[in-house]
Amino acid sequence: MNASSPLPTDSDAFRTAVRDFLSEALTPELIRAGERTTSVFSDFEAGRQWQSILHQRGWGAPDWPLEYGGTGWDIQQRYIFQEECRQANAPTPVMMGIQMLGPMLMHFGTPSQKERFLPGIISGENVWCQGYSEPGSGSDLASLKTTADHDGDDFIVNGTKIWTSMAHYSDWIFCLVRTDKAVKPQAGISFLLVDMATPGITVKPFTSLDGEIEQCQVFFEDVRVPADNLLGQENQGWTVAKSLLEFERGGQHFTIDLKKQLSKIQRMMSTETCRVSGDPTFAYRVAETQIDVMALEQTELRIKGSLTAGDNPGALSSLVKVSGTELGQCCAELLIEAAGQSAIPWQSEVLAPSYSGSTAAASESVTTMAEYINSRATTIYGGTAEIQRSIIAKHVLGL
Amino acid sequence: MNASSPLPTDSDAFRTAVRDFLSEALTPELIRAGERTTSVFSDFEAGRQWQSILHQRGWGAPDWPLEYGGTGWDIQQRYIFQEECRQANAPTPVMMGIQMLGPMLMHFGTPSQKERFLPGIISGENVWCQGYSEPGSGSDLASLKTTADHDGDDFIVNGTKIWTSMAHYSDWIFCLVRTDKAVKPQAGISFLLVDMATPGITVKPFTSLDGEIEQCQVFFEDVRVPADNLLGQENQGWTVAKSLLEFERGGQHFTIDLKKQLSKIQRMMSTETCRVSGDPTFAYRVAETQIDVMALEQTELRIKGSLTAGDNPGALSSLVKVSGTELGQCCAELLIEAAGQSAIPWQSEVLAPSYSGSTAAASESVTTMAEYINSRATTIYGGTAEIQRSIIAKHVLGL
Amino acid sequence: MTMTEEQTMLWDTADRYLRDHTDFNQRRDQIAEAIYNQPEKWQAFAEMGWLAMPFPESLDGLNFGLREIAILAELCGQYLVTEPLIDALAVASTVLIRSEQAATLVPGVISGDLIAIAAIDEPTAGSRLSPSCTLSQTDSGWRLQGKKYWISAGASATHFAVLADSSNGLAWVLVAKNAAGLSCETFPTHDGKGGANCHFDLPISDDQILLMGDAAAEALSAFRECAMILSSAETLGAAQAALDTTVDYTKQREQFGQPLASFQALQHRMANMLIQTELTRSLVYSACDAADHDSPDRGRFARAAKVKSAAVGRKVTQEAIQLHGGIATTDEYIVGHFFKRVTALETWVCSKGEALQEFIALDAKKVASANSASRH
Amino acid sequence: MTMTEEQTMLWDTADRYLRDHTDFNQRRDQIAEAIYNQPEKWQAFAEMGWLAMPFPESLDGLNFGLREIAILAELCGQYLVTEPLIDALAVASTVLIRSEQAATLVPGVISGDLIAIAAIDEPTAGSRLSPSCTLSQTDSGWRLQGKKYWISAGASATHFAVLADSSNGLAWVLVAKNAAGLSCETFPTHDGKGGANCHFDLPISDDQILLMGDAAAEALSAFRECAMILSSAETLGAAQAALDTTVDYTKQREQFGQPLASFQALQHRMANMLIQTELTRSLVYSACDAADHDSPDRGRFARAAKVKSAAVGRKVTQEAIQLHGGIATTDEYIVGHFFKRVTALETWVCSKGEALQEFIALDAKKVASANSASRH
Repeated sequence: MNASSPLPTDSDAFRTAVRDFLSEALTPELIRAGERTTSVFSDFEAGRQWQSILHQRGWGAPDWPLEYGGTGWDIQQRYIFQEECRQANAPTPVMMGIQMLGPMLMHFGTPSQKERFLPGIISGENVWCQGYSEPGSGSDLASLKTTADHDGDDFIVNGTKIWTSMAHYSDWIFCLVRTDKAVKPQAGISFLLVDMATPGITVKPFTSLDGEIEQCQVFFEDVRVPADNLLGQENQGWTVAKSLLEFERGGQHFTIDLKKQLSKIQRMMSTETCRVSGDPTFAYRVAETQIDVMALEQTELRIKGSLTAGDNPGALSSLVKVSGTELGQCCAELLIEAAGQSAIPWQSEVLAPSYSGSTAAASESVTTMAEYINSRATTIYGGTAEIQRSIIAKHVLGL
Repeated sequence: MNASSPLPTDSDAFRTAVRDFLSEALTPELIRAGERTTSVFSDFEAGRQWQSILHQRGWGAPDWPLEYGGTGWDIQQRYIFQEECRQANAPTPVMMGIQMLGPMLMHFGTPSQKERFLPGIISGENVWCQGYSEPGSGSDLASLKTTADHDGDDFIVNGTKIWTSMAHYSDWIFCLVRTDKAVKPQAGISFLLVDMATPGITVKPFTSLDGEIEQCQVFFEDVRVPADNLLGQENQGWTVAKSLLEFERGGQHFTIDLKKQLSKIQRMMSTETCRVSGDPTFAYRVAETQIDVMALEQTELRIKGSLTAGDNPGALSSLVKVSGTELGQCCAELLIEAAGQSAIPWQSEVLAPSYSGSTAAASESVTTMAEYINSRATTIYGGTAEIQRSIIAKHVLGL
Repeated sequence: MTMTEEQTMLWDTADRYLRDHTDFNQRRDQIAEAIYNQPEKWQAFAEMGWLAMPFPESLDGLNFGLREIAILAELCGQYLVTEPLIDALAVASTVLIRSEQAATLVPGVISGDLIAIAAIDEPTAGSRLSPSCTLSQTDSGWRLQGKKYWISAGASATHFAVLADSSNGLAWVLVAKNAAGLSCETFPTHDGKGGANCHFDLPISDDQILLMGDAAAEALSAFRECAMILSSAETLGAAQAALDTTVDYTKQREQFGQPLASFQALQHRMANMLIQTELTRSLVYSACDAADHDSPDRGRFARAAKVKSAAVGRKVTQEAIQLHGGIATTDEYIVGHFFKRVTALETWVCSKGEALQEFIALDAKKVASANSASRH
Repeated sequence: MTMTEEQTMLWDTADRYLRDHTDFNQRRDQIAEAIYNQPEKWQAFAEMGWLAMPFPESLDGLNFGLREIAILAELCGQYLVTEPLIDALAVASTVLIRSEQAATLVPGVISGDLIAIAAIDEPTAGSRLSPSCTLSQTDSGWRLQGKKYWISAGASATHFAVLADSSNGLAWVLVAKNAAGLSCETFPTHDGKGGANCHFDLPISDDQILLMGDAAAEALSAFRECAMILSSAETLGAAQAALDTTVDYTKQREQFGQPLASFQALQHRMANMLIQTELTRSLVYSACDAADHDSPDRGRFARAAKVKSAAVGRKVTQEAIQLHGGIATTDEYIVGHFFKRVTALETWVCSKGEALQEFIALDAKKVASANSASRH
């Protein structure tokens, strides 16, 4: 991993173009949806609307290849685009289809599967959720029990999936199911695409710790799925999913959000009413976090560099996910301390993009408590911090 | 563990008496030996001399019962005694005989063993070392391989012990040996007392990281040990040793030294030439460490309270050892930062109690680097921090 | 050094009552309906004498120390009590008790009818120690003007004890929640206590002025110390409960064919949680004792307990969530609620950062006085 | 974004040379004999061009950037080089090069004959930034008076570059180690570099005065930045080597019937060591690039690298010892020596605390200028 890491060189013209587009396209309500985002996802409807606007502009999936509707931007441009969207407080749509399923469809899908599913994903018309975890299978994913049995040209699916983000809004679910119980766990898993409208599917939403609903449990009772909806070979689902997990980990730019949070902390520190404004240790902790974020940013750039060079960034992705999420938690802690008592009100209604009234919490702290609470989940979902560390131990250190 | 913890109530008269004795008995050379102590042990000869002085005063082993030469002091008084000794910079003798072997001899020894060994221990005439660890058996002590085979009325010992502190100065060694290879590891171990002058024993001292010699490897080649020197029943050595480990952990007052280190740090912080004197974060880190030391001190008092009440403090001892050693490392870090560049000289000769010349290091930092280096060993010897945490997990949390 | 018999009895009784009268799902429902203080529970607290604990016998109190009140606070943490117990007792035992109106007010506190909650935080540039809320003399008498925000348990208050600035220095003013001229917005909070934001602009009669000047400042200092200790005790109870929940869960939950509790990395982390929780316990109890014995170190101990408990409460409840995994991120599972309560306690009345700064100041004083003593 | 071909070649050559010419036991013996700079090694460094790297071609230098010199520094950390490589290059490339005497002095540096080491620390109330050591004008010319202590690698110096205070502001003065009027005590150090304490009281000729006033201050600033980056790079190399050693050891060493490397708690700690080492690597290389490209952020990056590497170097080498156990506490085993070297690097020229304070100051400036820019 001895790669040198030049500093980012901004492409100013590109940035200006993006910025101009954003200032035209973003309505006040969309911006409020972006501002009042307390987790990975913004308000669902605002997110869907924004995805449709992006798609119309041709920017629906900048990471995709041109042939499937991508933008043809280089890595640097995609980074700038993401950065500008966050800076402008654009809402974040539900991205499982674009970020996760899309690349796998392109790689493993049949021509007709690609034709059938990719357009709906990029346009935002079809929202997808991910059905991996089960109540008994969290970190130990390979032990999953949901079955898909052959019945003529169909599969019959029975079982349940949990921690299925946004399932209650989703049109489709991509899931891992067991198609062979006789072989060892990973070898008997297949990858299925299932229409959420199929009879036999029920969705039970969970209220999260912050009071909002994002996670669901999905129940399958004799759900009939056409064999055409199998992605990849039967019993090869683990291979498909593994490449997805790799992609999920490699594709994240944590430092865009981290730098935004740090700016907010610095802004708050410099206001007179802030409880921590006179506390030198707070300033030092912010500085140490800043330095850690700089280190992560340079590491992201190193990885991007090796992607450009065609190398496999490998388990550096696990490193970025662990550091990125833990630094996010660190920023959330600094924010909650800066907000102090002013963050205690819990008013769900003010998170709606349509809400423009006053808030019981201080205006800069409306989302602080929910963000702090939700930050704890970031080291759990998408492969826990423990799993990431085990991956590093095994694949990088060879332990 | 819901015990209430009153603050210590000093017995002023007792303290004064101890203080008076110390100011009379401690020579400048003994005090220098105390001041220039960089690990658990002071200069060996100074320590032996001090033990002899204490013994003459009747204070050779305050923790022992009266009948064996103890002082009859209560726990509070023993704490004060220890505190005053440290404050006055009395040297620390080699204490394995008094702190570890003594109590076990009292508990498991035959009358003739007690009569034969205890007087030499308390007077400091016979210095003992501990032979537990072996090159292949560190944390996994029960896997030890040194054998003791019957030969008439004797045992013949073969094998090697490692990390044997002060073996090169010791007259005797108490060790764990394997007397039965057929049973499961812990069941075939016996506890032997061995005269270091016996033919077949060789001692190879190690230079420690700080350049001093304290640790040794001891080799046994057909070493003949009378069966009379067996402590406890044959093959019951593990039981004897276990109670020893318990005793070692329960008997420590870490906060006496920790408070002394903190005072030194605060003294250094308030001098103009100190690199960290103007750094508010350093002051905060010192304060947080102080608070942790207060918490540990109150925990030590809770344990002392439950000892007085006759309860078994159990695994709280592991807690104290983990916290005490890790806080000691924390203080050593603060000291090394306060000393800054002034601690880099490495002059072994200045550590001798007879040395009264100038030093290349700043006078207050002469021992700082060695103390910092040696602090790293405190979470390794006597049961690593990992072993202590596993004990807590198993015996307190029932995991 | 174990608990006294009286303390053990108090613990056992309170533990039994709270266990029998706590239902996690019911608690969630109540909070959803904005019920933060159940009248029958509060009445039971009164009947068991909990609301009488800090007061002298002359006022029909039980004359208990902080060590005993801290037992209740610890159990409040363990059982996630939303009733304003520590909130009301902290104010009553330090502010109301010092006022000339004590004989009139305390009986109401003991009976459960008077729930006075401290209103100290402000949205403007004033601080909790030097308020911008003013009590001023007008031609027609006193007038209280200003804002007090983010009052934890404010939704359960019958009255507010308002910290204001006056020409005589600090003042504590008692205002009924339904008083004309007080506009009070209540809101839910993530810890289930329910809060309030208040705008005051109303006339104040002499008997509403509890304390003024030095006496008010002294009461503020006592109130803060009491709040630091009680918040530490409640944090301790919540941390211990979060640890216990985690230990139970990891023993049952299997992954990779074995219980989570058998994974060494998790074992060591739970060992750390225990170590830190026990160290905190020692400091919290000692802080109570120091206050009850009026030790010269009482201020240092209160702040040490606050600093340590805030750090440990945060860390332990965060770890509890992490070691549980997904289930802990839902509102339907208890462990995250310990985390949310501990988070609220972190900033209640005095933050960890403030306590640490005050600890350093007190320590410098102590070192200075020790030095000057040794020079004589 | 991988290393350039030239950089890879440099790395490989240096790596091969150091591997072939490093023997851990020999190193210990030499240190015991107070040999910190082996003449034949130093000569080899010179012949390989390492001592010529930072200088312009006009002075027969190789005109390399910090990124290349950092490769050597990293390898010095990995191979525990005691020769004064980074010490000499840092001074020569920032102080000597700026002086009018550069053309005379640099050839000596390149040939290996002149080893000038910075003397900046003082035992008295002066600081490294505002010395109490004075260069004053007397009737008979200049005179240097004062003490410089704890000079790392001072034992290997042929000359000292002394930072002094003069009536014209700061001054850098070059003094031969054997000069009359310089009393120099050398001593061993735990990291094997060998140090010196110096008392100066001697006349100084004009050609010994390298820089004065603003130019001297500018050189000090450049020297410090260079030292921060090179100490970070060497720390990185030592941390990586300590990690590698630990991984190898835990794979071989068995306890409880299985390799240490199979214990999950230890695996996760080694994963943390890797994560932190890689994050540090990114910052160190970026700090080099920022300096080599004269980026406006170069000062911030240098301090960030110093802060991060000091924290990570300490933590990683401490963990390396802990995960080894007893064997790591002996001087006969290599891993503790990485720890000792990293400890010495922590305070060399600029401590972590100082770097952090300076980072905050630079950051405040950056925020202020960004704000003022956005107002226009």
